[in-house]
Amino acid sequence: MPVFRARGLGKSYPGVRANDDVSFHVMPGEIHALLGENGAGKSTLVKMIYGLVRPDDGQMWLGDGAHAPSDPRAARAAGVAMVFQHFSLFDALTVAENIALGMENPPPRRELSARITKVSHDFGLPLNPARRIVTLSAGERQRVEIIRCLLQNPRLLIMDEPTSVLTPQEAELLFATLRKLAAQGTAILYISHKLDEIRSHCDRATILRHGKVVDSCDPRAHSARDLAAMMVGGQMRQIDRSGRQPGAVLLEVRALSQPAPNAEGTALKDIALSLRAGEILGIGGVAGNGQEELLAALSGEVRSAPGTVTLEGADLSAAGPEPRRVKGLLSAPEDRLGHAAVPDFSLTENTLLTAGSRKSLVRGGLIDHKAARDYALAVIDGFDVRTPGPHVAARALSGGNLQKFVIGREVMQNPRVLVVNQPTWGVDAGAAASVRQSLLDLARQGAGVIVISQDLDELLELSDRFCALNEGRLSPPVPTDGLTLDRIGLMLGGAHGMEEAHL
Amino acid sequence: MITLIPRQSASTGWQVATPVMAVLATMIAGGLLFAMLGHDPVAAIRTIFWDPLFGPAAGYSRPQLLIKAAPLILIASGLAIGFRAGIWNIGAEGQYIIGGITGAAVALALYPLEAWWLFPLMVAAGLAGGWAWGMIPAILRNWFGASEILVSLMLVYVAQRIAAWMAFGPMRNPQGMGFPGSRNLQQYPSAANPELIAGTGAHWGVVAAAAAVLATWFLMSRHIRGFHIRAAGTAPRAARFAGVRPQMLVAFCLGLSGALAGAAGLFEVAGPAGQITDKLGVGYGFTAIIVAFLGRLHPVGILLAGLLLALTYIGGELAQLTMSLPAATVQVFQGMLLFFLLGFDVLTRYQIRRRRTA
Amino acid sequence: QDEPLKVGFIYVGPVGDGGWTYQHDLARQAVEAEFGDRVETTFIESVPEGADAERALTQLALAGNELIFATSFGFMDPVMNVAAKFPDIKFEHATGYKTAENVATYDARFYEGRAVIGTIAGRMTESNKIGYIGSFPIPEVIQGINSSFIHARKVNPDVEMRVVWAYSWFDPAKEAEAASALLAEGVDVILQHTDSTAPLAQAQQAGAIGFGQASDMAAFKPSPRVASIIDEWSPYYIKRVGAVLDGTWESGSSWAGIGDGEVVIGEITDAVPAEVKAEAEALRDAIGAGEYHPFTGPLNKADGTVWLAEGETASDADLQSMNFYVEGITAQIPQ
Amino acid sequence: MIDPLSVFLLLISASTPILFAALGELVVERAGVLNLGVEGMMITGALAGFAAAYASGNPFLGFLVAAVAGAAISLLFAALTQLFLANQVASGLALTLFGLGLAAMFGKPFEGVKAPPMPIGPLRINWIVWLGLAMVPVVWWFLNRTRRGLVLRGVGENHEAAHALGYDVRLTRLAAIAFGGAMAGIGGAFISIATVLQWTEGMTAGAGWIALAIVVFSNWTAAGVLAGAWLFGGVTVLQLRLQAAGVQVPVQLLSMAPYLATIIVLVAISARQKYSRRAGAAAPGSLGTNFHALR
Ligand SMILES: Nc1ncnc2c1ncn2[C@@H]1O[C@H](COP(=O)(O)OP(=O)(O)OP(=O)(O)O)[C@@H](O)[C@H]1O
Ligand SMILES: Nc1ncnc2c1ncn2[C@@H]1O[C@H](COP(=O)(O)OP(=O)(O)OP(=O)(O)O)[C@@H](O)[C@H]1O
Ligand SMILES: [Mg+2]
Ligand SMILES: [Mg+2]
Repeated sequence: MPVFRARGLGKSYPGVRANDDVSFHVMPGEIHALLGENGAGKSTLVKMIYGLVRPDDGQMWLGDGAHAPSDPRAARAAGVAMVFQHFSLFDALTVAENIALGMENPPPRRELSARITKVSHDFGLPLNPARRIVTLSAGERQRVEIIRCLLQNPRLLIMDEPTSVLTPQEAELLFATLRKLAAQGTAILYISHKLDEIRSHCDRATILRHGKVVDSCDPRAHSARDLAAMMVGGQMRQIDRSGRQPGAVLLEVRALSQPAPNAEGTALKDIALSLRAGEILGIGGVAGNGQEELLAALSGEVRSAPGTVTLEGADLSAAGPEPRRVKGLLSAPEDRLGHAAVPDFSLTENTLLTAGSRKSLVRGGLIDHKAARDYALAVIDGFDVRTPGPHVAARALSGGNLQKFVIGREVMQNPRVLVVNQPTWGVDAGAAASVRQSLLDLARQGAGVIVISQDLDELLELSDRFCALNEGRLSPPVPTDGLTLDRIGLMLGGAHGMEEAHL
Repeated sequence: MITLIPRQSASTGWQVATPVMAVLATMIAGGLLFAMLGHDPVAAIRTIFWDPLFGPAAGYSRPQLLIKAAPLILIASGLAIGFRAGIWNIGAEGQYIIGGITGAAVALALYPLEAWWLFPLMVAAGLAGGWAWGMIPAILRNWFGASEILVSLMLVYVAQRIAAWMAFGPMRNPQGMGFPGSRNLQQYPSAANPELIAGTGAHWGVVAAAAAVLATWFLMSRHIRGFHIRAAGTAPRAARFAGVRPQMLVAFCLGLSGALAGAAGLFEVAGPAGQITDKLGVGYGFTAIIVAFLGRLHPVGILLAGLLLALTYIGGELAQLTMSLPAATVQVFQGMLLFFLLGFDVLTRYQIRRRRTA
Repeated sequence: QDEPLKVGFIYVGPVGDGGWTYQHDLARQAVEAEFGDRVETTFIESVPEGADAERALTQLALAGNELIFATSFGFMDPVMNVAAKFPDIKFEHATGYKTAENVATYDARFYEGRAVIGTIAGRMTESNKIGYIGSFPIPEVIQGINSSFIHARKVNPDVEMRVVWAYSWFDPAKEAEAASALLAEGVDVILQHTDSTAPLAQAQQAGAIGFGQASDMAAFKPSPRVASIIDEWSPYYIKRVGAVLDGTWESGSSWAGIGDGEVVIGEITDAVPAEVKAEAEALRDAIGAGEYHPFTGPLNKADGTVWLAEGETASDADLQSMNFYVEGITAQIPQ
Repeated sequence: MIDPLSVFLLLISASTPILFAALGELVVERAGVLNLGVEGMMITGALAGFAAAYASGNPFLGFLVAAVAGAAISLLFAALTQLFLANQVASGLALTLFGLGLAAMFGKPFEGVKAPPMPIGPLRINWIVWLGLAMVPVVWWFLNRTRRGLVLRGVGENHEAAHALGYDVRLTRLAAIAFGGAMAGIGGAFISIATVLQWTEGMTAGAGWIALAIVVFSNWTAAGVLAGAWLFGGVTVLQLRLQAAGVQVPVQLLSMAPYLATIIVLVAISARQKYSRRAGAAAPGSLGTNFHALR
């Protein structure tokens, strides 16, 4: 008798069929994975179960009864709890207040605090109910979300990418918790892109592609590569790594230390690296270990002590982004909408964000709109950006296409050094392959490239040398030739006490 | 039920259509209000919106539109730049007052010296005074993170009291029989800001307002700094990535809008108002905020909105004169105009769809 | 039949201010009542002093008004400017000091009325402390403070005067605070030269008394408002409109008082003992008849220097630039 | 010399209008909405309350009507910002303008008449003053000790998260805005019914703007609002009190003092938040931003 069943669920957004005829079920005590590419419709599906989105068609059942929650509170009352993909916490409120907000009938304050303390200790996730969320680390915040669910004794617990922000130790702890819960009969619906994690911990997997269920399997019986193939629905394209010659040193970073920019940020500690012409340096590590801060220090958004960043002998530590670009140090941040591009601006205008001086789109402060449009067209052509034209607002592009535009905008400026963070994050396989190829081509032409990524496969595929970033410290580089994924994992573990590196 | 769906990019058609719709809706709603108060709605609307332009005394009131609109446009041009960048200077009234005081101070200190350079020097002093008053919230925001909205607003009250103090104390006209108020600068040729061509209403402030419209249009649509300002308003991180320093931007926007407001104050004190009194601030700084929004923060829009609001002021006076409508009419009108524009604005950013009831 | 004479008014406040502008508008209505069809009046209210005043005046001129009353001191320069452009139109400017061929000025001797209510105040106070809420430290207001103090002292040598400046002609909340500050200081009679009823409301709650200012403020009768000093512009307005109708209008400066009915003492209520009332009315009549001048020597300035010798009366020029307190007021005039 | 108790008694009355308005705005801002229309709502309350008190002869009924009228006009702002997603700064300014004009227009028939006297409460202090003081702990209790208060703070702190947890952001904000309007209405009516006893145009004379400043000054706490209102009222009252006592004070400079004091405290609070990590977050996280959910 399944805890939860769905039949024929469908949901459309303007221009997208996010879910189409989705049917599946979850048994009691089962940890059930939902797999799929970005945009496959996983979050939409679970939001319908949680009452946040109303399905256009189809039915759901929870236990014996029909399940059609009008809002999340109704879903909670019916026994569904959910941890969101993006934190849904209230920074200025305390742990106890956050938890009370996630419960239908919270007990009185004192009793709630006592229960939080008790339950969090029982599950090995200790929390102080009086702390404010701002003061917590990412892992601790995740605990708050989880305890919030656990206190409701849910029949069905939904977790949307809960481990993306966790350290491996924290992730292990989470799985131990989920096991305990499953043993008590709770059904768990688990979304993650980390295939190894799913293979070792989940009992079943339902695979979505373009909003439809394409397969259902026992993840333990398949390799990560098989699972990926099922998600993508085909084989990955072959990457050409040939023809690169390491040349002279272009970029030198020495003794770079920066305080954390805010309560959630990470401090950079004594970073050193050097990058040669024609070389790709990969930097791996779990999100939130200083990746954004490192990119900001290299792009010039954050300035550093004299002598810490030099490009071809010129000290750029005190220079802002624009002078660095003039010298040839370019970058592409991870967050496409709002950081690498202005969502409300057209693609033409978005070229002005970084290409003004190198492409002579701006001369003496004056904007040459025609040149900007031509450059936008060139990027659209050169990188196969699928869009009606350069007048379209950046936010109207799909994730993959905008990413191609952003990378293309930098690559076509012929940088001396390009620093990219998460170049293929949220990008489907085809687009990811073309982005990676463009980085390899750039290196072949003699530029230096730094790729910051959480995707070890990507790093192995692209980089000549590899470093790990952990809590703001960068390990010494290791050549990637002949390295296997396992060896890198061990190397990282040895260097930084990580038990496991993941895909 | 209806539901709003965000547009992929703001609709240009609606951007032009909504202000027109707002004006029409204001006329209709205003007409109903007048009918309620027992006036002839058609006549009232005609008096307010038509007569100042084409009525019997239009020869006089048309130039007056310029005089009334000039400070509004000058101030709003500066404010709009800050608003575009997400920097909320709502204390332009204070900057206007201080600019008037510093500008007039130069003239009063040098009285009765006659020299061609006196007026330019006053303009510089007016700009500087407004700039300095605008820099106070800028510095407090940059150094301490204090909200520029409230600091600039509080400084309006301080400026008003400084104006009263000046009018009763240091700047009081020694030949004024003990009455408050400075010398009248209109009667001090080197310091006066008179009509440049008789019968046009155009004084240096009008020239400056026209220049400000052109300059801000150029800045916002042709210059990279304007691009950075717009970027900072909608995506601050992207602007920083492009090389914008947020603190510099705060200082630039508050300083610039302060300077323009200060200049407006000086032109007014040296021209139409003539003297420093405790009632130096007559609300141009606040009305300019409405002008900026009504003009969609666009220089050309601001030009039209400034003229439109000037029209409601002058038309309102005419309506008092010929129809005995109360003075509050103008306020109600301006409030309604803004309400309707803000309400209709939803059409430029969202598509309206009928929702199937679930 | 003749076209009616068009008469225009510009007001600095709203006609609903219940004070200064309200009284001018009552006088405008009195003009209409007096001349009926022979005149037609219009007004523009809430005109800020400065540039807007000049435009409003011009609008009135262009609209065919042949006589225009500008009812605030701040309209002085705009009136002069507009009058120069319209030599055929006659202008009347209240409380100013600049005249021209077609510009006359007019004002009222409020200090005469203040002498009367000062007398009542001096008699009525039990704490011997009188409070005075001043608007701005300008000659007109200082005349009023001195006049009321002199006459309060005259009937009650122990009287002290406490002055609070509100720096506003009309700010109810501020005036209320000023009144309560005075009341807390032990004052039991409040005089005001600001236009709202807030001080009366405060006086009522504290069991003190006060006086109507500008308008009668009859709503607060019989107490706390025991009398009032009313700006009564209708005699002057009727006279001047009549002069234009007759063709006898001439420029000039009018400064009339109780005798001409421009300053009126509103009904003295029964809250005031009959003998005090009689004394006040006698003073009023003496001033009205020109038998007595409120500023009659011997009077010293606050710094002890002699101002008026025994029997000497103050000149109008002296009064119009008065910037000192008389002896006995211990405070200083803020500069 | 001036006895402090009398100054204190003066200032609690003097600060009552801004205390009401600021407490209301506090709740509005805690829900994540910045309503700059306080002045417009206060003047509406001043007129409506006065009219009702005058017509009925019952001042308390006046306050009730003022609350309803303040709430009613605030719904214009609510409709613009919550339904049509209009800019909050502009909508608030429009509300102020509109309220001032409308009140002036409809107030004509009530000029020159007097409101019924307010019964005096304990310690010779007006009942409404006591009510205002009582509202401080009530608002504190509501915000910090009730479920609805918690939801309201959640909505103001992070509207996306509140929506994801199933709370109705729009409804919560509508309610908060209406409450803010009602409180501002009462504050305005205090001026017309309890302080001046008459209706005159523009009688709130900028009190609404002060109330807005006090909310920031308070660091978004009810106790802070009380402190701010008292400080503001206190500086004003003390200045007048010193004058009344015949002490020579630089009136012009002192009249700026409340505004300068507000700026200084604002800076001190902001600086503490900026430079000290442990200090609590200042403004509600979603303050001034509109929320739009697709379902
Ligand atoms: N509110 C929305 N409005 C319009 N389109 C939406 C909305 N939410 C989701 N979509 C679209 O629906 C599709 C499915 O999105 P969904 O968030 O469910 O994907 P997902 O599988 O969770 O992806 P990810 O792995 O990135 O979390 C995508 O094309 C997405 O762009
Ligand atoms: N939040 C949203 N609001 C409105 N439209 C959206 C939203 N998210 C996505 N879309 C639209 O949905 C479509 C699909 O977006 P999505 O990012 O899922 O693309 P995708 O299928 O993953 O493509 P790609 O492979 O290029 O990433 C796009 O056209 C986009 O405009
Ligand atoms: Mg998702
Ligand atoms: Mg995608």
